[in-house]
Amino acid sequence: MKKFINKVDDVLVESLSGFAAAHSDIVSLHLNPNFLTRKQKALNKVAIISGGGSGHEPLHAGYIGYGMLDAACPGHVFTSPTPDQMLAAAESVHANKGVLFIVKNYAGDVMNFEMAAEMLPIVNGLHIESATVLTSDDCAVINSTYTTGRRGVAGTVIVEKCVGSLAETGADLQSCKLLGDKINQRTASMGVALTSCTVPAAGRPTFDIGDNELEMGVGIHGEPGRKRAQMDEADAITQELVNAILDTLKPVPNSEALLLINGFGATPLMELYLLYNTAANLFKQHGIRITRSLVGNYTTALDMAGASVTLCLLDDEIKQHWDSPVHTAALRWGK
Amino acid sequence: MKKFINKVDDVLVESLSGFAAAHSDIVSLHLNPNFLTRKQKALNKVAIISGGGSGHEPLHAGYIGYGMLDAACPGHVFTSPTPDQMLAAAESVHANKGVLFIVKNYAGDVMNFEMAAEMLPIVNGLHIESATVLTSDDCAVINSTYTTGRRGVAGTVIVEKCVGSLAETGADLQSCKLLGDKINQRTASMGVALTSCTVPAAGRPTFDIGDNELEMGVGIHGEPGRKRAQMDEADAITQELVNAILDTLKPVPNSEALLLINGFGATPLMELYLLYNTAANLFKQHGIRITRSLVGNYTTALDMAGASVTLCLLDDEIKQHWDSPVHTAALRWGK
Amino acid sequence: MTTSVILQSLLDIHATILQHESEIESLDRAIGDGDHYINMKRGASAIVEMHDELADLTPDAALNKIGLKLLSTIGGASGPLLASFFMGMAKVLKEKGDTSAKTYALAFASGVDLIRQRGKADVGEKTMLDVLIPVANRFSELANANADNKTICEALADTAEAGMRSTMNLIATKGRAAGLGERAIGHIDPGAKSCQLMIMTVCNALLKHE
Amino acid sequence: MTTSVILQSLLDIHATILQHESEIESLDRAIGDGDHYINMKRGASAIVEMHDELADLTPDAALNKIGLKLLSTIGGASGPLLASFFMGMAKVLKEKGDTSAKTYALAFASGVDLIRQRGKADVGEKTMLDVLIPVANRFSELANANADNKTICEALADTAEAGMRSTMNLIATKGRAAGLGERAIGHIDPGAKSCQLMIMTVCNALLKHE
Ligand SMILES: Nc1ncnc2c1ncn2[C@@H]1O[C@H](COP(=O)(O)OP(=O)(O)O)[C@@H](O)[C@H]1O
Ligand SMILES: Nc1ncnc2c1ncn2[C@@H]1O[C@H](COP(=O)(O)OP(=O)(O)O)[C@@H](O)[C@H]1O
Ligand SMILES: [Mg+2]
Ligand SMILES: [Mg+2]
Ligand SMILES: [Mg+2]
Ligand SMILES: [Mg+2]
Repeated sequence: MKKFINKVDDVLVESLSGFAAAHSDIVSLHLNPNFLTRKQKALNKVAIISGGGSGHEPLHAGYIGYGMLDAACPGHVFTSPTPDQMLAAAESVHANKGVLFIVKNYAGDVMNFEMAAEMLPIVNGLHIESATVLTSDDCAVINSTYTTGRRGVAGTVIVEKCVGSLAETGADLQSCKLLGDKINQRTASMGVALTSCTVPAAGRPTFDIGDNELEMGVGIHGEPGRKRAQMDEADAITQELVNAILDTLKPVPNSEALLLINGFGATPLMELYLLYNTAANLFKQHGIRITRSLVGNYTTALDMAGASVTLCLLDDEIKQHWDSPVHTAALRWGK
Repeated sequence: MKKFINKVDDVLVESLSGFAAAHSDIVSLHLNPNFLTRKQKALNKVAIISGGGSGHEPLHAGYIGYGMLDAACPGHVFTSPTPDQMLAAAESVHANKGVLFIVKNYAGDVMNFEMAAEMLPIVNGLHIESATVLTSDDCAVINSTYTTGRRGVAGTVIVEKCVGSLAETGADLQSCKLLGDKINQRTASMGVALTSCTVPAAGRPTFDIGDNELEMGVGIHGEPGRKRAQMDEADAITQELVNAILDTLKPVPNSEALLLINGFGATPLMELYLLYNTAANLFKQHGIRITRSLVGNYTTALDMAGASVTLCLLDDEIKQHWDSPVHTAALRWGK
Repeated sequence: MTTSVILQSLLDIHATILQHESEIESLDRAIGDGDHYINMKRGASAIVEMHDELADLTPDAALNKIGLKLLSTIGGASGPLLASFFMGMAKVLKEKGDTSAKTYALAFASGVDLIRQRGKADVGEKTMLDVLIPVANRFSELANANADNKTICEALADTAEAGMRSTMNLIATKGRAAGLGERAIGHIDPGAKSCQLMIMTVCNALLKHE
Repeated sequence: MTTSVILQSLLDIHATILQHESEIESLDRAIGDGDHYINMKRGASAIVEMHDELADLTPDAALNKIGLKLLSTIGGASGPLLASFFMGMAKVLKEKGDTSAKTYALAFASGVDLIRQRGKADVGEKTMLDVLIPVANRFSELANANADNKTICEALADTAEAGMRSTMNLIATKGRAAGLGERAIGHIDPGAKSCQLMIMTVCNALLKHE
């Protein structure tokens, strides 16, 4: 393992400290328990809190700021945060309109956020009200009501952006949750890995993969996906990702959509733009109009080489909230 | 080599096409010769044109837009563009106030841009006037007037941002050149690689490096640096990078500075922020006040794992132009 | 069990986890995200560090404190589940106020039940519950039949082992491996393995005490 | 040399470059950025593709067109330098209007001079000029002494080889390897190697023609 780290146990706090220092105009870092908030507490709005295991940077701390999150709770690498973090964050950022947790659908994240929600304290004589949006856009996983279900991956960024925008208008908790759920249902992602990632504390790659192999449908923690396959041309790989998404969303012809090409951490922009080119053309062939785009490392898996394709079917409400101003470390426009 | 590509010969155009499609609100792509311009031609200002070998994305095309570049000329991977590209770009974006070329100091880039400048045509009875800023911030290389001299690396982004800002005010060609030269003199960078990059057309890593080695002072094309050394803790590595920069810039105590931690392509944000943390602390110990920061993949070397530290000594003029609005694919704020 | 026996067991568990690093880690690398060993180690170390402040507490108070500590230390899926287990045990011990095998069987069952509720899972879903539920059931049976400690310890260690092995040929429907479908078959569930190891360790320790 | 001999030489050069892929590539990987082979191949292929449109031109017009094509095809450091070489040759051939060895020696020298001006470099800086300048000098000497073609070809191939080898023990002061300091020692300059190969190829072709 070759990484820019000192002691394995200090990686998280050193990295968070660097993040907070580099973006001290936007965020504040709180340690023990660990959470990050906006520099300026927002008032009179639903507080939007997300969190999850670290290693997916800029998710989630990079999305704290005007128009997006109020706080983020970073767990250890690939390990969901613990309820005390969410409690402390909620107490710090809630502004009497309730707290919305945006949680990627993993057993660990779901349970830790759930326990936090159950433990939310009474403030000003009122229990801090909360609701939760579970993101589950990874269509590599076959869905079922009897199982843990689909994993939340890069589509989470779209949910956080748009729900954050709606909260900024003063909308109530229930409306924010409804928008989040709607976007989640209209969003599907599918990823592919060319290499494994290496968790610092483990010190070696999470999975072995041959020089001529790829992992189709991989998760953002290096979880095995749909299948191990032979390395192929970008067009063929993208076709498979796009097909999985089309099978899931079944968009009607002429649908308008946002296309997100997300790098997993070690894949350069040059390749991500090439994937964008291929994916956009394939979706166009299926009558989909791509009117919004995002290409880059937005939901990563440490140093994994690979990428995911995310399609979000737009409507006027989602478009409005995607386009609205946002001012965070990792997404910034219109302000 | 595992990359998201189709045919090796098509990588560049497919990637550029994806870039242009994803950012069609900001840029236009022209092929044969290849160059990119702003979607909306800017009037009454010095036209700022940069370019260089591809593989450093988002440099330079990602910096086209309001407040930064007017056009960029992408060469083949790691190969400087050819004069016909610069000529076509200059003819397309010049607005009667001359053209400023921002060129990274490599023999190839210097000569190709030089020939382009010599060949600039006569428009409206006047030769299109031009000037050139050569960036040479890589302090891994010992400087000398008898040699090719220092390489231009990540500091180029700071030059492009600030000169682009000045040009937007209607400043003349000479003033833009002077600001660029000044920033270049006040900027030093030093990089370290943990792995090699792989040029698609070559199909294998540019250099061999052991599992426990690093290349100190590496260039952004994987050129060998100051020395091959044993892998070490992030603090020790950063100390060496910071020392090289301090030796070069010799900043007076209490200097104000911009600190840029630049990833080479395969190093995740988590590690870059950890490096930021260490570097900022070390500079602080030397009495330097870091008041501006940038952390991310801004001047990459394909899929190389590694990073560079850049320090730019600020003054009021540079600060003003760094803070001013910019609206490009890769840098966006204030607008 | 007195608090000091509980604490000794937890020291033993810590040692066992560390001994089985590569085994636990490879299981989670195969069908999870590779962090289960790190999570368990972090939790166990935190408890070892609390040793002195726990020593003077009653068993129920100690177990409750351990649960809260695990809740804020482990994270992931195993964190809230193991925390719930200890808090569930503590609740029954506090209510009953005695340290008989029957009470411990009841407490164990109560801990497992909280895991079941929190994880919305049951036997056959390829999780730690494939170890814990059979062990809880066997424990109740034997305690109700007034079996001696030796019999109980041996039986529970065997039941845990069998439960752990049973996960090998299951498809996962809960937890991270639920995404894998058929590909999860042939691998033991990491959480089942670590629970089996913990149960085995405690049983061995108690057997030695006999 | 007639245009058809020039074109044949360029076909030969294209073949030579392709044959020496791994050698040229490893040299630029060692002390450059690894693209010199790709650059040379791209340039040579572009000229091969122009074959038909060049065939009817005079030698000077053909060389000038080749120079312009290389200028817009190769890029990097070698692109403008090699382009300058061909344009410099073309200029003298056009002025002189004959195809004697003396004229070609003058044309060669003029091409090399443009490289020297464009690259601001000279002998001893570990570049292609360590091949080209000695070859240009030797060519002038021999042509002025009215040496026969065979003598000239053999001598130039040898001089090129010696020049190429001389770069081995130099520190680079121009081009990409200038950043390496002492570490460049022990490696032959890639541009020197490809120039030596090209000169050798043309000399061999002309020798066969004899
Ligand atoms: N819903 C659930 N119910 C019971 N146990 C579960 C559940 N989800 C996961 N587990 C257990 O948790 C273990 C994984 O723990 P760990 O690796 O620490 O967390 P994570 O899966 O979040 O990385 C699994 O092997 C499984 O035994
Ligand atoms: N200033 C110069 N003068 C003469 N030759 C040079 C100069 N700079 C570089 N070269 C030659 O160019 C060669 C490198 O060419 P190439 O690899 O195609 O371009 P780049 O260095 O831009 O990648 C070097 O090996 C050297 O022979
Ligand atoms: Mg985990
Ligand atoms: Mg090059
Ligand atoms: Mg795990
Ligand atoms: Mg080269």
